[in-house]
Amino acid sequence: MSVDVLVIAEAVAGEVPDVTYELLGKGRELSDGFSGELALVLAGEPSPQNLFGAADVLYSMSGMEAGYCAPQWEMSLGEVIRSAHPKVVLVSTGTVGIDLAGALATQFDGVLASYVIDAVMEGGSLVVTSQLYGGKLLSEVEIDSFPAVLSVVPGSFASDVGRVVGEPRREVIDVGGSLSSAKGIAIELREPDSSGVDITAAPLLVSVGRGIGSKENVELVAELAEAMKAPLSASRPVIDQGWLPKPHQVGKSGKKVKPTVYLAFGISGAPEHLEGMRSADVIIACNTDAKAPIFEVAHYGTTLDLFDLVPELTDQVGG
Amino acid sequence: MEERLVVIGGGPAGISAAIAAAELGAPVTVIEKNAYLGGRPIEENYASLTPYLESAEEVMGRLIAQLTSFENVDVLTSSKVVGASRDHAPFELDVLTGSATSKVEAASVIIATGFTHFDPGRETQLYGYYEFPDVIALQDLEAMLKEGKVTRPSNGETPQRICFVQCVGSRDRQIGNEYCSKVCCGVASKEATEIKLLIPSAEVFIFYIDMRMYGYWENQIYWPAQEKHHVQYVKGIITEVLPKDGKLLVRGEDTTMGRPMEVLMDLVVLSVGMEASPGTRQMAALLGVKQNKYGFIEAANSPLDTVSTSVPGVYAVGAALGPSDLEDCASSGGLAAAKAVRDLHALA
Amino acid sequence: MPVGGNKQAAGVTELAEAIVTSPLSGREWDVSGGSSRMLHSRVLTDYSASGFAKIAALEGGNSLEYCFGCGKCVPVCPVDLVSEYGPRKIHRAVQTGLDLFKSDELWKCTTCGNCLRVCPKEVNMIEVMPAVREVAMVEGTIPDELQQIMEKTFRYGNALGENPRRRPAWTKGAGVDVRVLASDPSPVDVLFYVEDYWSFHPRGQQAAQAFARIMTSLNVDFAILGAEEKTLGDSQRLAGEKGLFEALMEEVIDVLAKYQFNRIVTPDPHGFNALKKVYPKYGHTFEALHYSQLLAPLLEQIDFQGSLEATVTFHDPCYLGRHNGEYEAPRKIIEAIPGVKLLEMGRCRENSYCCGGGGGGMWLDGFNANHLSERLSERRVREAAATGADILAVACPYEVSRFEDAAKSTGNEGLRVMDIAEMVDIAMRGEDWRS
Amino acid sequence: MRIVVAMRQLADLVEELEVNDEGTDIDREFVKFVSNEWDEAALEEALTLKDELGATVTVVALDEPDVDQTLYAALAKGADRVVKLTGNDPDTWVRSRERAQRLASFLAGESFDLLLTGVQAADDLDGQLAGILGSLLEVPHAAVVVGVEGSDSKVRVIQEMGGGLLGVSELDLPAVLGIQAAKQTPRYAPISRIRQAMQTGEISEHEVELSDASAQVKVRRLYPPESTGAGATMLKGSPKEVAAEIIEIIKSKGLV
Repeated sequence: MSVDVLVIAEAVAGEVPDVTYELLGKGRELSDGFSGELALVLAGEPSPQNLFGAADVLYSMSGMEAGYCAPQWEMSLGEVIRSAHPKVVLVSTGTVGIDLAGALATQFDGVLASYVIDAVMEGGSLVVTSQLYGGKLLSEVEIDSFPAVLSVVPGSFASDVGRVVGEPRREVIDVGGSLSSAKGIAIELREPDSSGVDITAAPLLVSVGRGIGSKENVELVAELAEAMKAPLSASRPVIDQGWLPKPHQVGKSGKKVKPTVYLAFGISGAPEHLEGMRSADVIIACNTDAKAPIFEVAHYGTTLDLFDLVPELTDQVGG
Repeated sequence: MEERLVVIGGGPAGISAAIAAAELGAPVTVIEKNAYLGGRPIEENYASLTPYLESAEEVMGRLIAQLTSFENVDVLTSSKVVGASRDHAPFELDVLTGSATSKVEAASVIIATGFTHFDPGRETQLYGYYEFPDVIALQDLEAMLKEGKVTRPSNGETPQRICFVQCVGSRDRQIGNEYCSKVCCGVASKEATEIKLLIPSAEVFIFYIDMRMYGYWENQIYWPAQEKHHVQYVKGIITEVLPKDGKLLVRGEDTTMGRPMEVLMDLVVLSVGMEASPGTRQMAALLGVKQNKYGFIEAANSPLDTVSTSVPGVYAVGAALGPSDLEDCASSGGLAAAKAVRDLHALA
Repeated sequence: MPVGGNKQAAGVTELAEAIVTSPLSGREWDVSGGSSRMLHSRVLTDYSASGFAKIAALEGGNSLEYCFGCGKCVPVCPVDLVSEYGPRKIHRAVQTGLDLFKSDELWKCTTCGNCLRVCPKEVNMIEVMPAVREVAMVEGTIPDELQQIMEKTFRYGNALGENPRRRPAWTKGAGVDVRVLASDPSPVDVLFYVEDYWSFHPRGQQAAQAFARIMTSLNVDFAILGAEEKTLGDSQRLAGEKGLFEALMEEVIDVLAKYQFNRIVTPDPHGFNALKKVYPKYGHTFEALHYSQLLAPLLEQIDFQGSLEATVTFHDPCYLGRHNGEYEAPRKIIEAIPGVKLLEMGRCRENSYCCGGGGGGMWLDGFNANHLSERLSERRVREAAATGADILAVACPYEVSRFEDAAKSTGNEGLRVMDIAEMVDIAMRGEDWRS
Repeated sequence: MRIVVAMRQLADLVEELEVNDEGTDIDREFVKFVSNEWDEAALEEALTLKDELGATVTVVALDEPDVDQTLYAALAKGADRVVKLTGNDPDTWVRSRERAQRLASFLAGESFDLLLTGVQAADDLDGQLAGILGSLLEVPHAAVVVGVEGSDSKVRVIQEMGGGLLGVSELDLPAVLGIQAAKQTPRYAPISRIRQAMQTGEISEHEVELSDASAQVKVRRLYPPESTGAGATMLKGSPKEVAAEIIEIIKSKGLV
């Protein structure tokens, strides 16, 4: 049997993220549709806990340097794809996916769909649903030429199917010899800067997003956080603008948090942010746009202006 | 001998008085200790006069030419009044010209002996006028301005940072000069303007207690100095001047900011005030005219008669009466002339 | 937890014994006790005219240097009451080394104009500040929140960053027909220039609706530009974005050229100021009226169905009063409303206090929170509350939201903030203002 | 160092996006187009590198609505040269693959050390530009870049690897980078400067003909998502009332 679906494990520092199991689950479903095999490709060796039983084949890319270097990964994954000939490659819309999905699709003259939240087989075609325009629209795409690369939004599929324990066939792709021709080298992996603030442990988080408008205004929410004795956290734009340091970030590239109560001010709810906080017990969102995606995951919401609400909250908590 | 009107002192006030008297037809004798007329502005090499910034030589030259064009005016230069009696005429003056003495009979006398610059060696602060070559006084700067070249006396370099320190020798109980010298604010502003015209890259500061720009001097000198010539006025007077790295460190309080200030300067100009000149003191004594405690002649019937003294027939004009600007000198000169000519007619 | 902003740690350190050393002379200054609160260099050493020279090189920048320190401006400066400010202090700070171009001081001035009113030397901060701000903007030292306003204004033609197509959305709730010129371009008497806050802000929209009802009842022939309207951008100009102002002006002129109208009426004193004083400098002259000026002469025709029954105090907008000399029209309107008693605040008319919204202040509340002990609007609201009035009446679209916020934050929730158009509308329709 | 920044126009998300009659694209007729915000970060990073190292910055963009405004703003901010690639239909959706092909066609005639572009755009249906472009040009590439340090022959990039982990690697030049965040907030271009650029600056145009466009994904339909699940319970009332309710909810969880 040939490999029909290849899942790329976005495990750079050893730990396999949830989304890899989501992809394995979905990959199982798709490969059953093709009646072919499901393969997983992983950098290095799997740890004993990760047996990836959902997959039929496990490719280990060996000989790669520790750390992450896009050209090296591209070269190694290219080797695997050349060897496995998958019809469908599944990767998440994380850094590896954003880095390499397009490059691999181009290299193998395949079709690529990004921000995928669903994929089903219809006849001989793969029908894929993607989020566009920050989730404001969905697009349904029909793919009937292969290989196809799908870059999937984390959280789109269940991960339990992918966690089945088993022993896939092992194949090792050693790229050590050719790696020197890669046009880049990995230098190091830097651990997250966790100095000062730990937003992952607090039972209550006060979180602020782009709607705050400016660095100066962050102070307003910081006062509320202080009054509530809760850490201040933030969504990506606030960090990117330099309004708060990185350790405050909730989301895909920041911290995953699971507080009892998550208070979100001026956060619209980009998928990357929702990924980091959707499992909070109670989410309370304040956003003037009633259509903001955050209200989909929030338990309570208000469209009041945060500039009206936050001082009021600070007052009432303080008093 | 004909009875004449005698003016002692050939400076701006004396000449103004003599011209006014001559215009009224009176015979006038001007007695001037220097070999030339013109008084302080000429003697001290003033570059220009306040407030119009005209050349001192030109302005005084015009005045002197006007004076000497009168046939009824005698000018005795290099001459001093060394004695006075009232035995033969209202006044009989002994005049020493060179080594020769002569007698001049006067129907009335106008004292126009002016002022002298306060000696900064006497000031109670620590400005170091005699210690630091780059600490100079207003008149020193005048002389440089007249030469068209302002330099640091210590090394001949062009100064880039210059400050004026106001009220040196004035308004000071410790020195004994409680009075305001009236003109220094205007003169400093004028000189500051001239420096900026001469050295546009220079930064010029005036440290002051309060700016005393009376009347039109405000917008004639002060405002243009600030607004057009970018002279920086800083309220708070300098307390001491110290040498530092070849420059002068001026220290004081910036009173508006309420903080100490220390600024490096290339040249420090002391805005020295006026004191009664030796001539004023001597003539007052000789003629028995009452002086105030500062040595200036006291006007007997102030405020509305500014020129009569305690001795009938003796008048004082200009800075012999106290700190005075040129406009006041000319005005008091005219008034004294009118009164003196009246005395002359009364005698006739 | 100090995060963000430029808030400095409290610098008050009172030591029983403290000595600071002059960086220049090495001399030590004893600042023991209460005066040791400035333990960083107390000694001023940086005196120069160069700061002025850089400012004077800008158009309108020369007069800063004219200050002779009389201090008249400081007590009338609204910012000085909540911070260290005032033109005299800026002048001195520049003389002693402040780089105004890079200083936070640059953004505190609201261009309220009260300093110029009293300045014997005519130091014109209304020209100085925008000129310096323009350079600061080019050099990139502009507060974040202001930068975003400029970007929004450029992109959407309004400071709120709202979809320009939603500009006429407020008309739906007016209860009267509001003509939009794009769909009915026939000549009109009054072009109602709604401006940003009446177009988009919920409280402003209520005032716009009230004003539309009043004009309709007075049979005023009026229309709006709707989606074609863009802000006149006077506050953006005074915040330093002259280029943006000019770009907007060109677009505004192009749109206005499409229609025939007799006069432009706007509720926004800032827009009014632009039309009255700034547009003519560029050769664009219109008959411009503040809405109070349109209404005041027509009041007799209003058939009031009810009475307001309230004591009212009125806040003079800086750009209506001080900048353009109109103090009477809004008062005439207030006094014509049945049941109203007008109580003046101590600071009113020429000496009116500023709400803090002018000259870009509208968009710098976050920035200013790090610099002012309280907002100007808060101070003003307390003055209004002290009169005992029920209603604080306003005639500028910036003010309803500013004062409502301030009423809450100062514990004066009992003071209602209303636009004079809302007051007229309520009395005209016989409604109860308390409901 | 020669830096090229690839920028693009995108439907402004402040707008209500509507789907066209065919249901396969947004209705582009009344949409406002603005510069992709990540491209703005890429431009800022390029200009920062220029300030630090001395570089020439060329900005290149396809012919899309209001692209001139973006290009003039880039000039006003300090770009040395701006290029508009023509040949595409400005009123249609240019997919990432085609976009990359068009850019690659232009870049074939350009010598450059670094190409910077935004990490993503909201309508990247078929992949993100940096990876595709790097692959087409056969040069190393990296995306989700939050730090760039340049030298003569190599570039050191810092990438976000998720969970706050940062991957540092060194790439040979030339390289293509997808920028997630610049070192500082994108600078402001005063309108007077933009207008000046409009008067004195020049947009050079370069026509691109694509001989073989790559296979595209077929969009069957585009549609707004249906509300999933119950959604949030919306709290009503004044700020005071809503604040009180929120505090009640938090208190009910034993917090505050």
